[in-house]
Amino acid sequence: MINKEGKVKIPSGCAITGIIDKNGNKFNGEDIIKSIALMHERSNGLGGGFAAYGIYPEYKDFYALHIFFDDFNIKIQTEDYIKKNFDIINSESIPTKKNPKIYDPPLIWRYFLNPKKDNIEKKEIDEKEFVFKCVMEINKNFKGAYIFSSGKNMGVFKGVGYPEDIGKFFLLDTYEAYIWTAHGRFPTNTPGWWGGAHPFTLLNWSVVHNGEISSYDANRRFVEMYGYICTLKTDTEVITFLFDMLIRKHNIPLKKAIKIVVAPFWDDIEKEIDPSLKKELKSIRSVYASALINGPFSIILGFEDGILALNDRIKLRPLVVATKDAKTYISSEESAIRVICNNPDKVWMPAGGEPIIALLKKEYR
Amino acid sequence: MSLNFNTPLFEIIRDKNKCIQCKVCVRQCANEVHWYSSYENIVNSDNNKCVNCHRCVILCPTKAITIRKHRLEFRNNSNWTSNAIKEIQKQADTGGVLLSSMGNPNKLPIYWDKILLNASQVTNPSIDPLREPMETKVMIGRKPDKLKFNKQGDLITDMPPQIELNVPIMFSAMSYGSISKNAHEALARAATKLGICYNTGEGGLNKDFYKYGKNTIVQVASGRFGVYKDYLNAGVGIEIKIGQGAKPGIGGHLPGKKVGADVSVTRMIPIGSDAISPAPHHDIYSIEDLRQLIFALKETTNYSKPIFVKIAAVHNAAAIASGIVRAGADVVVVDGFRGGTGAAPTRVRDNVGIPIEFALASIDQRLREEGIRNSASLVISGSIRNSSDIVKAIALGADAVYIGSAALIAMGCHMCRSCSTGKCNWGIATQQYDLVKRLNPDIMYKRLVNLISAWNHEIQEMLGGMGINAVDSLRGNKLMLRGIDLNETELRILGIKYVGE
Amino acid sequence: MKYLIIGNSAAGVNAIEAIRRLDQQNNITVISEENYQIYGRPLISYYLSGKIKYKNMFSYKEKDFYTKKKANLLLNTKVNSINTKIKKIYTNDNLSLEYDKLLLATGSLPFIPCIKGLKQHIDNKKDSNVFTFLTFEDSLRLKNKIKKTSKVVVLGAGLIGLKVVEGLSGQVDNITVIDLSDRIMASVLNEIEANMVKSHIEKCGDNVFFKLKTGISEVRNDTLLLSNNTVIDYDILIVSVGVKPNVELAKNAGLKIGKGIIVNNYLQTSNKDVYAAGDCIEYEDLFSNNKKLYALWTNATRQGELAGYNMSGIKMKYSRYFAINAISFFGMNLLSAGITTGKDIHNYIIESSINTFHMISILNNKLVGFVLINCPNKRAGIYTTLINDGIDISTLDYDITTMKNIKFSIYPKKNRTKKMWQGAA
Amino acid sequence: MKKIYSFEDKCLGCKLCEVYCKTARSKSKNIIKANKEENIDSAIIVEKTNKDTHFALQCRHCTDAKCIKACISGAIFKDEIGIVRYDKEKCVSCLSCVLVCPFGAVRKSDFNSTVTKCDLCFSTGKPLCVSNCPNDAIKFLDEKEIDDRMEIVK
Repeated sequence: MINKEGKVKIPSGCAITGIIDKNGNKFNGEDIIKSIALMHERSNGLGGGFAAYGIYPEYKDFYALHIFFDDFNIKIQTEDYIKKNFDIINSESIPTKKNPKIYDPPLIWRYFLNPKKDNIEKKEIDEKEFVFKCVMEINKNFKGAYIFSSGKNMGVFKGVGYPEDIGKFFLLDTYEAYIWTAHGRFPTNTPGWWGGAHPFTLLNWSVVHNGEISSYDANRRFVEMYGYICTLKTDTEVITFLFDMLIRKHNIPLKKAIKIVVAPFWDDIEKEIDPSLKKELKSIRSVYASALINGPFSIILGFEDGILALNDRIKLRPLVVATKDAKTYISSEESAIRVICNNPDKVWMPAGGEPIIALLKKEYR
Repeated sequence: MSLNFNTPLFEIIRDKNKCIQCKVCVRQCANEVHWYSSYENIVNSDNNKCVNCHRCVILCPTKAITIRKHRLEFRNNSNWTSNAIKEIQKQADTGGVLLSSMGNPNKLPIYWDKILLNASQVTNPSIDPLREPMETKVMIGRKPDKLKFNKQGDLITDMPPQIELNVPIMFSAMSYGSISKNAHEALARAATKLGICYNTGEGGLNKDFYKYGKNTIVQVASGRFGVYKDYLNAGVGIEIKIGQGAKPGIGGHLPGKKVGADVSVTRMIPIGSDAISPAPHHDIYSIEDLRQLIFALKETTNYSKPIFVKIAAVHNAAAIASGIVRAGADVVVVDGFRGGTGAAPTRVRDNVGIPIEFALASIDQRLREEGIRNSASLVISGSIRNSSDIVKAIALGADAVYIGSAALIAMGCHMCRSCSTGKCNWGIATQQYDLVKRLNPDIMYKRLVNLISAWNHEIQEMLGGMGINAVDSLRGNKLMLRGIDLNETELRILGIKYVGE
Repeated sequence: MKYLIIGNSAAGVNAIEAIRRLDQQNNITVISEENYQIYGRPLISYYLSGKIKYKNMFSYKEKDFYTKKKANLLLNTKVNSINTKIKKIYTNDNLSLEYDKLLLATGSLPFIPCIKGLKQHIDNKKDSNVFTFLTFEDSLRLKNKIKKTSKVVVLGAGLIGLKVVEGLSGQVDNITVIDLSDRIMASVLNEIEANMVKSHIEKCGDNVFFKLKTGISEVRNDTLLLSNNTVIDYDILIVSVGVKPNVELAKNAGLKIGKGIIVNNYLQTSNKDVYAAGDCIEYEDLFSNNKKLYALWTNATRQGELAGYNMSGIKMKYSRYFAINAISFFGMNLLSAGITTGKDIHNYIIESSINTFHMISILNNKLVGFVLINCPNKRAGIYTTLINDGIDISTLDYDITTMKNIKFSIYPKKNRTKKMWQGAA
Repeated sequence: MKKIYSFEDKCLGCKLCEVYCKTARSKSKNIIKANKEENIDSAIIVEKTNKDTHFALQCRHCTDAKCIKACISGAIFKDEIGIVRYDKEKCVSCLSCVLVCPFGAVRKSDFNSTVTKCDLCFSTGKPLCVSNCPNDAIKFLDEKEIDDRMEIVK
């Protein structure tokens, strides 16, 4: 029998793409589907998905949980747990459109939730940590239920199939977002499971990822020391956890977090002339040695204020960036950008370890 | 009493056609095995004295000498082996505790050999260390739980002291006294050249070697030999030695004949006096006592140096290690049951302690479960034989390894296990001037540098094969390991899967 | 600048080399009365014996030595006079040559004792059967003259005389050595040593006979009248009583002469542009502080070199010298240096047997001399250097008066390492 | 010019240099034959000191070589590199060279009337004593290299 995600570590290759409008102007999912569809060859039909930010303005103060259920039984059990911890503002089945290429979908539901203040106070933790713990609990202990999106005013749509089919399945042309990211999956050793598709998310973080990280178990055992439970055993999951841990839990600024996961080489640190910077880099590499992400990857990290695109330190995966007016495009292939933006202002390939950060302008956040 | 049960262990075979009577063997054997007969113009040998150290074999210019296991046998008996019989005869002869040198030689499983490594194929490119950076630097010392930055993005966390190692290998504690000054010089110079550390052992630090301080870890053991303020401040780290893999629970004894003028000054004991290290530290009878010593040392060195605590790998090593970390140690050193020694009671050496592989895996797991793995570095030792042992150790969770026997072998040790006689023909485990001279630090430090450089190349190759370009990403990365010929319990404790899984 | 060197043996040739080390440009002219390029003068007896072939006679320096050193060599040329005022010399070919710096390396001449009839026999060079033995020409002539049946008389049992004996031994029927002294090589050897050497020569030589304590009253054609009034026949008479410095030219030029040409520490004669070196000069003995004459190859090479340096402008003092002899007769090696007799000198005989002898002489805690017979492995150079450097032997690591095998480790560690690493500068 | 230098604090007195010197100077170049059958002198001498230490000594190839000055036949000469060499064909065995060598490094042969001295293995440029010293107590170094170390020798 072939193991699903969660039983065994699955390596995979992929296509990624992402768009942000820094002015916060929203646009529907047609462009992102077009872009990811161009890279059809980079997927094998075993997974595709999208993350969109700004899609639930009417519920923007509530946690939007997207959940896959294997059956109604588990749905009821899970809802019981949710009800104990949250006030359910709204819940509904996520609208989909039948597509012959998409089969055996699970039950796909979304909930807009407000955590119960009493419960948070009982645990003496902040709200986000409370939600994080609930998500961990459900994903670990409620077999057949899987939360694949848990942020505010954002959502993930993913499943087994080619990404363009998934996009149409989820009617993404009906959603408006200022950030879109997408992923087409090429797993090498899995039947494909809806939960295993990208993006992977936690709270407001979403990650689409191309590559395979060879530091996986070092990273996993590191984040697990801080309360994370890697249920999926995928690289993307551990990357998401790393960012969540560094930025949310350890309060580390994004730019420093980047220095942790794609740490500068020791040789370059030795050459650094600014003593305080040198000390900082050495400290980063000492304390967060196990958070270094190794192996080939390109990722797009989405969050409420923008996106971060990043390559591994020696650029073993493709990554292209383009800008046009207020929009920034990031993709595995330049053609996937040109298909939706035929006259960009600027196109370039960032170097290994060189982060691309595209943020909403302050006034639009 | 003339009755002597001793029989030769080895047989020296000299090819008469090749022997040119140059007498190099005669001059070079400190055990006086060879002697020249001018009457016959031949060189003769006395098998009884031979310890099979190969000095004569290596130096004989015509390679006329070979040494073999002596053919004398006892009647076959799987229970009463010749070794068992000889040990009884020896004890009946002397009435003493049997002493042995170097590590446990018995045929017990070597778990390194039952663990196999991974490599990338297709989905993940392997990295060529000849073309791409390949980092093997590690930082040894306590790490804070997290780094804090102020609003301007400046780092405001004060880092505890760290030791930078260019290669995750150090030379383990071998005292001046048990080994020669020249051996120490070679280790110190090699460590300096390589950007790693060597350890003084418990014999103090010779004045001539203070200059290698940046690459020195000084040891404080139960005998407290040569310990004073300058000594504690001389290196980059201090190691409290609680135990040693070769003889857990046992102290040490340097015979007075090895305490010459220089050793005496360095150890701060009278010339010719026996240097006895008690089994326990007489000020450490519990974990809280250890904490006091750790902080006493930190106070003395103004919190500028990581404090190592070294224990032997024993049954509940994981719990002990956790206690050591909580007692404030910055580095935990665990020495496995194959670790070497100048001299140990044979029964202890061969029967006490556990394999380092298990101690390591269980300590690493325990510290992670307690969320304190980052609070201390974990260094292991005890018969690391090659670079793949090191890669496996790091993947099982070690930050670095100590090597002792391997370093000695690089300097000429042939594992004849006669260290305690003080007549080491290779100038290592001896204080006899003419023998010490045979270890030329100029040559031997280069051999050590060669060895570690070679191992580093190999580590880099293996890392690259796994698609990793920094050793940081190997640490605790048990997915890179698979077990073979191991049962479920062994796999569980090691935390690795079986091959093919 | 013009350099002129009179004499083309050890001193002259080494002067050329020294000058050329410092001065590549200026003219050097060398004048020799002989008809050959430089040869090792002591080799003439080996040529006589046949041990050295003609071609190897001239291997002291390579064939193109003079060309390489850009030195103009005038052979067969005798200098008649020197005018130091106008710095010119005049030769027998009516040639006059100018010089700026002149070196007299005229060497020595055979000493001819005042014996009735001797001088006229020697002067009658071409067909004479009376020889001196100092030049290759002498050796060539003698070798031509001898026959298996020749009866040879050697006058003088000194070094030259005995080397002639060795050279002729086996080639002629009978050799008689006549000397006034009671022992052979009286100036070098004491009685014991002399006897040891003499019996070795008698044993190894073919029909060699010694007539010591014997004088000659008259030299006649083919016979000698001895001082005891007996007469002996000779086919060949070789006069090898000794040598004397060749100072005639210097004397006529008005230079100061003592036993030999007088020079200062820089080998300058009484005229500042005229230098002298080699057998023709007298110089200070290391031990006696007396002016002495030593006709020794080793000393001549050193002096020639120093003279060369000083002539080309570098001031270099010459060290004091002492006698130093390496001689072998019929395979018996005799090495000696310094002095072995004198006030307060204590001799230590370290080894002595029928044909070996090893003795060193100490004066005021310093080694002043030694004799080694048939002990060639005794590394005698270490002794020689102890004498030369005036080392206080109490500072050495070993007591050399009892050491059978002298070795370099006599020097304390610091000294020996430095010496070894530096070598002789 | 490169010369052989001996380091007393490293020398073990094993005398392997002598064995290899004889081999280098042999006809057969076969270590066993050279040392067993051919009568060959070693040009390198291992000396024992009064402190029971050892050092090896051989011709120092002096700048101002006294042996050359003393030689009457041109058998000892300095070659173009500066190596003091010996040509036994020209030698008349007068031993003048032995008499003046300050190191006793020019010796008469134990076996014949020739003289034994080190020629730095000039034909190969790789002195065998150096390459076979087990403790690097004999090194083939440029004179300039030794100047720096001279300071250490006090």
